[in-house]
Amino acid sequence: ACGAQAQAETLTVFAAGTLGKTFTELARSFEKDHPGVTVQPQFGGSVKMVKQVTQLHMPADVVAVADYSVIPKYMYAEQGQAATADWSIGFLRNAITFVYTPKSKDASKIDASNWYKVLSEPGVQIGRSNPDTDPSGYQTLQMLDLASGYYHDPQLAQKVLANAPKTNIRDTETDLISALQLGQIDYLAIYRSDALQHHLRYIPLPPQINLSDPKFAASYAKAVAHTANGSLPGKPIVYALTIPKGAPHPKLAAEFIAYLLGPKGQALIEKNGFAPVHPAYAQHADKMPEALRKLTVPWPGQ
Amino acid sequence: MDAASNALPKPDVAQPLTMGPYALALQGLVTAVGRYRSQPIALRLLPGQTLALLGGNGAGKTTLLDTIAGFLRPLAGAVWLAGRDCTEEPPEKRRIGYLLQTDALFPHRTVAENLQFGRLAAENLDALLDRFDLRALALRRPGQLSGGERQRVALARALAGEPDLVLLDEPLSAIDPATRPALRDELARHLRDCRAPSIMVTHDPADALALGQLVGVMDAGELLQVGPAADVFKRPNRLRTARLLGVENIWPGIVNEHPDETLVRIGLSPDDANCFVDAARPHNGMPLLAGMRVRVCVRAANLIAAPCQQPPPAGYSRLPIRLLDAMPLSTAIQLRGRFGPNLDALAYAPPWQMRGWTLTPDERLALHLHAEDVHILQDDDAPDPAPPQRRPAR
Amino acid sequence: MDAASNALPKPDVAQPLTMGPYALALQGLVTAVGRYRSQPIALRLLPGQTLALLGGNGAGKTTLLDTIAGFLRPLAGAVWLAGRDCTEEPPEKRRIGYLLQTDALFPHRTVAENLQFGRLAAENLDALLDRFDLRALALRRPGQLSGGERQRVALARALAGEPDLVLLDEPLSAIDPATRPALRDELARHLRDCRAPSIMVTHDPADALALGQLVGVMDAGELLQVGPAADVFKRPNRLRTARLLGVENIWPGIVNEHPDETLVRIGLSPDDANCFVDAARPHNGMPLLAGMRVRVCVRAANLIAAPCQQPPPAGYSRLPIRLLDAMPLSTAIQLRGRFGPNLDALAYAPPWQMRGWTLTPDERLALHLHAEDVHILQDDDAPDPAPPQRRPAR
Amino acid sequence: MRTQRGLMFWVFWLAACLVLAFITLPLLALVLHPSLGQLREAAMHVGVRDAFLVSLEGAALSTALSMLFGVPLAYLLARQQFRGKTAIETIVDLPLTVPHTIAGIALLLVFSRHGWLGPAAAHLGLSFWGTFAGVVLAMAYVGLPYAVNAARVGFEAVDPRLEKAARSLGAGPWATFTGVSLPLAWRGVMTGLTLCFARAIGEFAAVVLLAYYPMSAPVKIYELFLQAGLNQSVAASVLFLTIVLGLFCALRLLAYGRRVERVAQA
Amino acid sequence: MRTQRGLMFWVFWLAACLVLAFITLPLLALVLHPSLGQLREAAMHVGVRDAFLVSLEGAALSTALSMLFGVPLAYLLARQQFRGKTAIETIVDLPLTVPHTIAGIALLLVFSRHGWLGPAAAHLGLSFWGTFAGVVLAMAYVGLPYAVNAARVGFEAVDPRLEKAARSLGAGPWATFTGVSLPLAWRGVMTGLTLCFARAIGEFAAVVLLAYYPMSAPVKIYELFLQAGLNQSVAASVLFLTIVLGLFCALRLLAYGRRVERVAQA
Ligand SMILES: Nc1ncnc2c1ncn2[C@@H]1O[C@H](COP(=O)(O)OP(=O)(O)OP(=O)(O)O)[C@@H](O)[C@H]1O
Ligand SMILES: Nc1ncnc2c1ncn2[C@@H]1O[C@H](COP(=O)(O)OP(=O)(O)OP(=O)(O)O)[C@@H](O)[C@H]1O
Ligand SMILES: [Mg+2]
Ligand SMILES: [Mg+2]
Repeated sequence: ACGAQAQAETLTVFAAGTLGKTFTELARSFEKDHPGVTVQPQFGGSVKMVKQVTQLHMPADVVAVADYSVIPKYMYAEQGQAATADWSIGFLRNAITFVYTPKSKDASKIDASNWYKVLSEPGVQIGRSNPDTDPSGYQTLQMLDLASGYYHDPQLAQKVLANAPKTNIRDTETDLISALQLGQIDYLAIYRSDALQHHLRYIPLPPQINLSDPKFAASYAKAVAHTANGSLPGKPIVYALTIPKGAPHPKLAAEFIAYLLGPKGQALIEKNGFAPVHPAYAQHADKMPEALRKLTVPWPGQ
Repeated sequence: MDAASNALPKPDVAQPLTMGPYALALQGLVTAVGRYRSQPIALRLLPGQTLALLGGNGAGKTTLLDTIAGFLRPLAGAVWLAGRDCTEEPPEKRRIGYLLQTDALFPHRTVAENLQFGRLAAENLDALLDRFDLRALALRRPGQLSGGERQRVALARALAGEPDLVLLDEPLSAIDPATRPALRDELARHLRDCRAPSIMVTHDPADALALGQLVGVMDAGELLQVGPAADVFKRPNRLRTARLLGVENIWPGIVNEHPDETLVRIGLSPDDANCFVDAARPHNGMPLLAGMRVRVCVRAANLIAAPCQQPPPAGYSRLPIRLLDAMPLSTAIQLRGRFGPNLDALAYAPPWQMRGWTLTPDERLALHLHAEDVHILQDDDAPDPAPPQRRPAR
Repeated sequence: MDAASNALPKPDVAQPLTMGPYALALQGLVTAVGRYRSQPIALRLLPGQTLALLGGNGAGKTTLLDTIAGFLRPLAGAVWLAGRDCTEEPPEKRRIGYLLQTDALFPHRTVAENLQFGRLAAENLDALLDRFDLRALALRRPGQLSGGERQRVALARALAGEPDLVLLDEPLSAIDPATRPALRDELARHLRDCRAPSIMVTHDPADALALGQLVGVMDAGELLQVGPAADVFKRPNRLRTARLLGVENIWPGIVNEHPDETLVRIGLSPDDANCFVDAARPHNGMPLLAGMRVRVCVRAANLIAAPCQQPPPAGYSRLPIRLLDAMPLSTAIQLRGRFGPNLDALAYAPPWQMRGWTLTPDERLALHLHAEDVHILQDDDAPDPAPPQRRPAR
Repeated sequence: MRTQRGLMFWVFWLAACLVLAFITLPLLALVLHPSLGQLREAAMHVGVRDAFLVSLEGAALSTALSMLFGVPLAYLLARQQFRGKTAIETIVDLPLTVPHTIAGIALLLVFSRHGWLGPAAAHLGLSFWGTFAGVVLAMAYVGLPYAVNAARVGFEAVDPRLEKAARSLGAGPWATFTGVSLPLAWRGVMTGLTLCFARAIGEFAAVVLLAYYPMSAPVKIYELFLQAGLNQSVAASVLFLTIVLGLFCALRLLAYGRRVERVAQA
Repeated sequence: MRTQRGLMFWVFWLAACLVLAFITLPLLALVLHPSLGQLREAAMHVGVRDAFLVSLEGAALSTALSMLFGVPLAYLLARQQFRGKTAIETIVDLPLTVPHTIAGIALLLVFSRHGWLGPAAAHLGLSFWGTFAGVVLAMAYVGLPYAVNAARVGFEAVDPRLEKAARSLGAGPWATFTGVSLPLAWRGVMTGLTLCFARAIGEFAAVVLLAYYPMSAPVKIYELFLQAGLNQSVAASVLFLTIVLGLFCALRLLAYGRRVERVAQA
């Protein structure tokens, strides 16, 4: 937190839409502790934010995405394309769930035990995001695949998805919150953090299926989502971030990440409904800045 | 042989309306558009009769035609057409042939298609084209016609299909003088052949006289006078009418003495005994008492230029003038002279009369004037009205 | 007293140009707009001279003025103004007062502001307002003026600021007949007072005669004739000119015999020995040989109606006619008669001449015609040209 | 008028060229970006072709509907004088001002399942959520102001005297409208149609809120960007632009081909 | 003209009312959605106010620039006849057709750090990435066609004879333009300005790609939606709409207040 205070600097953070509230609050708090620094977080779908860096060459200091596999997939070096990042940090966990409102069909009788029956009933409208482009989209598919096994109902995923036709798909699940609140859809597959931040009711799904716990990584991996990008095996939902290679302020970016991984950041993460990853997981720790390396542990299982 | 010989006695506009033999009757019609309001207008036309309507810009002529045609709702009064009250009928029910102030040909249709529009679709196109001599133009668009040709087509459209009434709004304006006489003759022929009555608006007194059996004069929303053409031109009933009819000489005068039973003498200058005119009596029922202030209206064409010494023939008064200038016009030579205290006289002399008579400025001449050609009006109007402001600010 | 007394001898349009005393000179000017192309036009005007330009719709008059004013680039030729060649000058450098075909007052500016625009800003506004009698209107917008008032303002704007040339495009059209004479007089006064030469386009031969010392006649892009007003009206050089000048009677004829050295006799009907007119010689240098086919042009005003038996005075020919109709116009009585095989004659008789003379249709009359008033043209034009198609299809 | 090659002329042309460069350069960059192979690939992509079809059909239908209902309003605004006219004019312009996402939300408020009109529409078997009908609805909403305004200008330019002439020739109001007013306002109506079509076919935000599927072209192009990358999506949009431009030119020809004066001539 | 209350009149009014209802209902639903408390809250939010300011300033500046450069082009299109005019007209209409995200990408291709003109602009100290300049650039791009087209209609309605009169009275081309053409085309120019402003202030997709920061109102409304949910974002947009509508009415008054004829009268 020194050196950078001498002159005004602007830190650009690209983050997944679900991190909107958390990172905005974090930014304000970071600015308070670092006078002269302005943090400008920009939010959008995870893949969109990454592609803005890799393909539109927008300058960004920190990129934070809702699925840790997005960074290796799009940002690490790949068939001739130059790498835009070569390390990442998994810094928080989230869980997939369904949100609903009191107006939703059968909202009064749904609970953690019968949810898949309610969601399978004809006439229920379920919203989800595009599995071809959005992490929460394929994570929903993986979760339903896991649930089929967990509840011993091989038809479960199929029946629930029958209520989530293409018409109810959007780029990101947050686009559907307005549709849910206006009663167009009854249930929406979304992250638990969003449910808490938007004050929506949600179904507490068991950790065996909600992709929240790295403990179950092995069983998660058995679930498959079939997308236009191939079949994706399930992974725990771990948000990851990195500093792109062309970042204008790599030093300040590292400070920001350290701040996020520090006590103030962790408090904010918990307050907004996420589960912290403490200490954070590191991928290619050797390539990351010194200051961050000591805050992380190697990624379990990698 | 009087051009107005087949004209009606002047319709008494006040008496209650009975349709009688009339093909068009307007009963106390009050027209209005924007902030303009007309006086109540009464008018009756026999089948085949043509009324030429004269009047200044903004007098309300187009508004009157629009009201008769059903485009404007009258504030009061009724329009009777071919025996029925059609005040409430929409325009397309009225069977009126209307030539608008511009020719209003449909630019996207050929001449033939223009002539087959609406109720004319039932007409025999060939017959129409022949009747109006338009066969050569049938396939052209209005944009490909000359002004005169356009006007001919518009005329054909207004007269075709045996309408119950023909309305023509300035059919000859915007036509150049080379085309104009032929078109006027053609129009006269068609109006003669037409069974329906017609109203023709014009700014040109010559057109009015040539084409109208009746002449009406409008000003500022008021139908000042209607009557047989020659009557109206000879005896305008008001000073405004006289001005609109283009009377060239309007002098102030005082009724002097009575030379005899059939004549009345009007002094044009109080102190000059030489400066008077005699007018025929009786005079439109006007009581001409000695000392009364009047206006004397004389057309320039009725003033005969004569050498100063030559005595006037019997029945003629003599006005001694000092010549201001002489100007050859195409139909006559225009002489302008001054007499009495400060009065100007305008006279038209036929060119052959002036042959071999060299006029010099300030030369003394006499103008001879027959008592029948003197028209006396009451001096009721404002002495010299400033041109009224006609277009209200928008 | 000839209205054209201060007119020039007709400029020889072919001879090479020297500016000399002329204030305006056009040298072989070829104007063009759209698909229209004029013939080369040559013209010279002395300071203070007014040229009245007559011509049919689409003749190219406005195009000519636009080219002189610098809005159109001529295809060839030069415009000399006040001693300098200004063919390449932009309009704002030319110091031309231009009254456009519409009045073109700036609708967003008051009358006073209209009169202070551009180079007029340097003028004394008060003097201007007084000179054109516009003080009462100074603060009004053009939308609040009557047509006549608007035209007065436009005239003031064109004449103010001592321009080197005044161009007036139909300054009196669209003015109603009640306002027109006054405005014409005013215009005449201002043109007289004006040091600059002026060109005035008009459709009305009366305006041309009243206002122009010189008269020019244009048709279909060609300046057919330019000359002193009376000359042009008396001796149009072509049939098209005669038609555009409103010559009422144009008869085909054959040069017959030569009664004497000063007269030539033209037969109007080959077999009727009674049907001829005598014309004065020499005749514009035209070789009038026996047997030649010619056209005889006679103005209606020059035909004197006479009883059938009355012998013509010396120097007059006599045309026996059968009366078709008689119609009172405002300035004369129009007589239409037929003679010979199938020729129509139109004559204007002063109303006082017809007094007490009752005419009946088919009555036999004679028309007397002075040899000086007969104008003979070569029969070179097409016999009866259809009105040319003036506006090309767009 | 004489072409005055004065200083102003050049200054104006300079400004004009700057504007044209500003408009053209980004599009040129766009067009030059993809390789021919990528263009071919995009053209062969079934999803892309389907999306184009949805966009073209949706825009055509929404434009047709906008014209059907908007032209009468345009005619009334051009011809009738009444109180509250300015209010109506402002209302017509409203969709121009609303940010597009907000327009989408507003449409949802009214046309969603539980919205003001949603249930009634559902009774008629009409749903606007994730359907072609939804695409059309959103497109019509953003395109209507253009349709109304341009058609209105067209009608205002038709000389009322021509309508009078038609009426007095015995044509009723309806025959006059179809036989005279509409053909003469053709250019304005077609301009309105073109603008409405252009606006409808380019709309993303309002459409995506109601209907992500069936995918219209802008949605597909965006999805391609996320899924396959910039090159593919730019290739698709260049393709799309080309098609739309072709249509645009065709519409322009239709609009301006029939150059007839709309004013009675003196 | 006589107000003919025929069948057609009623059918037309019916269609017109449907259109008006279609436009108004969603906006009404939007306005009625938030509570007064939410509106107050949105109004007090500093970020919201800042974003409104950015939007208003950005739209004002981009509109001013569009007019500055677009009006000369409009005047040339209205007055000059030249070959390739139709091509230029089509070019001007292009930004209408391009999907907005694509427009943003196209602008990036040219004006980003590594784009065609980005480095040159950077030399001049101008950057369009995440700056107010970027907001203005994107707004100008989408708003220009409106500015040019409406202003052009305005100039076309000015009688060229009035310009001739001014020239022959000694006013040069420049004085004629500012003293006659421009005041008389006022209404068209102001309409162009209004439309351009409206379009600019509502733009999201193109703006957000160039400049997420400084946040303009549509971006802020989006962000509010992400962070605080539908209610706050709708409240903010209702507030925004109200302000824009006020401005819109003011512009309309300016445009139509000065009703002067633009044609020389006979
Ligand atoms: N549509 C309109 N709205 C408002 N006022 C109008 C309208 N049309 C005409 N007027 C006004 O009504 C009055 C009568 O106009 P009208 O057209 O009947 O005159 P006119 O006698 O035909 O004149 P002109 O000889 O110029 O054709 C004028 O004062 C005119 O300004
Ligand atoms: N802007 C233009 N574009 C193309 N053709 C034109 C244009 N202006 C005039 N013309 C054509 O040029 C010819 C001459 O037109 P001009 O206006 O000079 O005639 P004019 O003698 O003034 O006629 P009018 O008496 O009707 O005013 C006509 O054939 C006309 O159609
Ligand atoms: Mg009229
Ligand atoms: Mg002209």
